[in-house]
Amino acid sequence: MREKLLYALGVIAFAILARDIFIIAGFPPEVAQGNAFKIIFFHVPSWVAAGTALTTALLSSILFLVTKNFKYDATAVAATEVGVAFLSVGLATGILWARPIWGVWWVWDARLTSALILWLMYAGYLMLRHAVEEPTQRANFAAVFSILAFIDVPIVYFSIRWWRTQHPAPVFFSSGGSFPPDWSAVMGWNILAMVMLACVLVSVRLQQEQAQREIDSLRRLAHAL
Amino acid sequence: MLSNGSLMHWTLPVLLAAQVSPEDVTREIGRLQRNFEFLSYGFAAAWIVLTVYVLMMVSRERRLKREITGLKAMLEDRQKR
Amino acid sequence: MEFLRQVLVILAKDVRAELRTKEAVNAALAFAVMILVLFSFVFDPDEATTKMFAGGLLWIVFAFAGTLVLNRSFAREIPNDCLDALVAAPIPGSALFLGKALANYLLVAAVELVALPVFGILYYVRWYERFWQVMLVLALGTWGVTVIGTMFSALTVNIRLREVMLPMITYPMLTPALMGAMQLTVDLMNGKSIAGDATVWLKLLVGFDILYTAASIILVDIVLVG
Amino acid sequence: MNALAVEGVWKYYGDYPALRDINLTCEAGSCLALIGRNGAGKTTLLRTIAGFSRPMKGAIKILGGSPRETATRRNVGFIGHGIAVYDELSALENLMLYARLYGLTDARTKALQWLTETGLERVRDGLVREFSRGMRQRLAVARAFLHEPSLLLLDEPFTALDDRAIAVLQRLLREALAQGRTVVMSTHQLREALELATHVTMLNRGQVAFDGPCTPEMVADPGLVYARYGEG
Repeated sequence: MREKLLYALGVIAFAILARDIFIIAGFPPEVAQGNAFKIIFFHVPSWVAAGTALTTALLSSILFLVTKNFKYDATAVAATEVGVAFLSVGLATGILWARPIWGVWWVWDARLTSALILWLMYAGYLMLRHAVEEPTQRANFAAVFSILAFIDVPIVYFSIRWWRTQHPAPVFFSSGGSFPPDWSAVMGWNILAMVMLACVLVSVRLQQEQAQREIDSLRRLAHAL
Repeated sequence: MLSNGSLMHWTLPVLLAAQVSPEDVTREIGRLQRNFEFLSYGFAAAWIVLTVYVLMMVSRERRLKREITGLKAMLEDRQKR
Repeated sequence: MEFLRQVLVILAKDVRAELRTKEAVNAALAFAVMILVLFSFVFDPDEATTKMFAGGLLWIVFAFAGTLVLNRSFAREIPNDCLDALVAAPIPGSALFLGKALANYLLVAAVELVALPVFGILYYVRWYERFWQVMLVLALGTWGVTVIGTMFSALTVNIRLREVMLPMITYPMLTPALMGAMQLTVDLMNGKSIAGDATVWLKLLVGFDILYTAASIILVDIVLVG
Repeated sequence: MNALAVEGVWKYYGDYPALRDINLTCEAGSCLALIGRNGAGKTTLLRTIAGFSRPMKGAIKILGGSPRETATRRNVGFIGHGIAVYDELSALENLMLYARLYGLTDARTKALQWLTETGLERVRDGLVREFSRGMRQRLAVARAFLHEPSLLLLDEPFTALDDRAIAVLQRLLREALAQGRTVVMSTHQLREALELATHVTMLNRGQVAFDGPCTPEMVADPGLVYARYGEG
C-alpha cells in the first residue's frame, strides 16, 4: 500500500514536470537571454531539492548520533544520495545554461564552484560509507563526516565569493533576468514537483537501505549457523 | 540560480548603434533559436540525470530482492539439515 | 593541567616514534621536492606570471605532502592494536586527538620549513622578505590541514583503500583554508603585506581553524569509541 | 559491591545481535573464564566491558562506575590480541608511556619495576622491533599490569603466548587474585584457564548458555561444559 502510494506520488511529480515542459516551451523568450533563460525552471527547483535533501541528511545524522537509531542512519544515506543526484542535475543544467549565455561551458563563479566542491564532498561521503564494513562504525563515521561537511558549506560559498571578487573572472551580469509573474506559478509547481520527487526517491532508497540491512543480518545469521 | 541577465548590456546598445538592419534581426532570431536548442539540452540533461539515477535505483532494487530470496532459501535449506 | 600533560605525552610519543623511523617525514619531503621540480617543467619559473601562482603551487605541494604524514598518524597504531590501548587508557579522546594533531602539525611544519627554501631557490621567490607574516600564514594554514587530516586519519584508519580515501575526503573540505592560505601567500610573495582586503582571508583561516578544532574535539569520541 | 556487573547488555552489528541480554556478576577476587565457540561473542563482550564500544541496551558497572569514566578506566587492564606496544620505542619507553597515560607519579620506577617482574630488565633499552615473540608478549603483560588494575580483562591470553610468557602471566594472575583483584578472561586453552578460574561462563550465539562456579570436575575434563551445554 505504502509502496503504491509512493510510486503514485513519483508518477505525479514526473507528470507535473513533463506538463510544465510544454508550458515553459510556450512562454515567449526572455527579453535578454532568449529561451536559454528558461533552463532556470529546472535549475532552481533541483537546487531547492538538493538543499532540502542535504539538510535532511544533516538532521538525520545528528539524530542518529543522539539516538543511535539506525533508522536515522538509513535516512541520512538515502537523503545524501538523492541530494548528490539533484546536485548533479543542478550542475548539468548550470553548465548548459552557461554555454549560450556566457559563451563557455564552465565558469568559476562562486555558485558553480561551491556547488562542485559540495558535490565532491558528498560524493566523498558516499565513498566513505562504501569503504567501512562494520555497520555501527559506518553509521558513526558517516554521521560525523556529514556534520563536518555541512559546516563547510557556508565557508566554501563565502570564500569562493571573496576569491572571485579579487580575481579576474568572466564578466558578471549584475541585473537579473526579467521574470513575469505568471512564470512564478510554473516555477512554484516545478519546485513542488522536484521536492516531491526527491521525497519519493529518498523513501524508496530508505526501503532499499532497510532491505540491505536485512541482507546483512541474514548473512551474519548464515555465517553463525 | 541563473537570474543573472544579460545580453541587455551589450546586445541592445550594439543593435541601436548599428541602426538595426533586417540582417541583424534575422541573426538575432537565429541566436534565440540557438538558445532554444540549449534550453532543450538543459531539459534533456536534467531528465537524463534523473532517469539514470532512477534506473540505478531499479537495478539495485532487483539485486537486493535477488539476494534476499537467495539468502532466505539458503537459510531454510541449512535449518532443514 | 592534567589534560595538557596527557596531550604532551601523546605528542611526545608520536614525534619520537616517527623520528625513529622517519618513514613518513622522508617520504613527504621527497614527494614535496619532486613535485616542485616537476612543476618547473610546466611553468617556466623565470617568468613574472609564475610568481602570481607560485604561492598556490606551494600550498598544493604542502597539502599533498602533508597527507603522507597524516596517513601514518593513526595507521601507526594499527599493527599492534595500540589504538585499543590508547582508547582504554584513562585519557579523554580529545586529549588523544589534540596530541596526535599537534604531533602531525610539528612533522608537517618541519617538512614545510625544509621545502620552503627549496621552493625559494627553484622558483626565484623571495619568500623571506616578509618572514613573520609568511610564518603566520604557514602556521594557520598548516593547522587547518592537520586538524582536518588528523580527524580523517582516524576516520579512515580501519577501512579499505585508506591511502586513497584520505585525500579524497580531505581536500574538498579543506578548500576554503587552502584558498585563504594560497591567496595570502601569493600576496606576500609578490611583496604585498597583509592589509586591507587581504585581512578577510586571515580571518577566514583563523575562523576555519577554530571551527574545525572545536568540531573535531566534540566529535572525536564518537569516532574513537562509537 | 560487585567488581563487575553486566546488566542486560545487548550489542548489535547492524541488525545482527552479537550479544543478547547478557547478565553477569563478578565478585572482587574471583576469576571468570569466558568460554564459547568462535563468533559466540566472547571478544565483543570483553571489548564492551573494556569500554571500546558502548552497549546498545543495558549497562555495565565496573566497581560501580561506567566503563567510559576516567576513574573506572584507571582500574582496568586489558590484554587483547595485539601486544599494544610500539615497535619503534624501547621497552622502557613503552612502559613509561603507559605509566604516564595512567597518571602514575613515579613513571620510571614503576616501569623499571615491571620490567624486572617480567624478566625484561636486561633489554630495557632495546627497541621492541628487535624483540623475540616471547619477549614482546611479556612486555604486553607488563603493560597491562603496570597500573595495578583491580579488574583485568584478557582476551585469549594463552593462545599466542610462549611457555615462559604463560608462566609469567599465570604467576601474576595468581598474585593478583590473591590480592583480591578480579580477572575476566576469554579462552580456548581450557586447561590453563580452568586452573585459575573460580567461575565459568559459556556464551553461545551471544547468549549466556551456562554460568556457574568452576568445579574440580571441569578442571579434570575441560570439554565437559561444552559437551553438556555447548550445542544447546
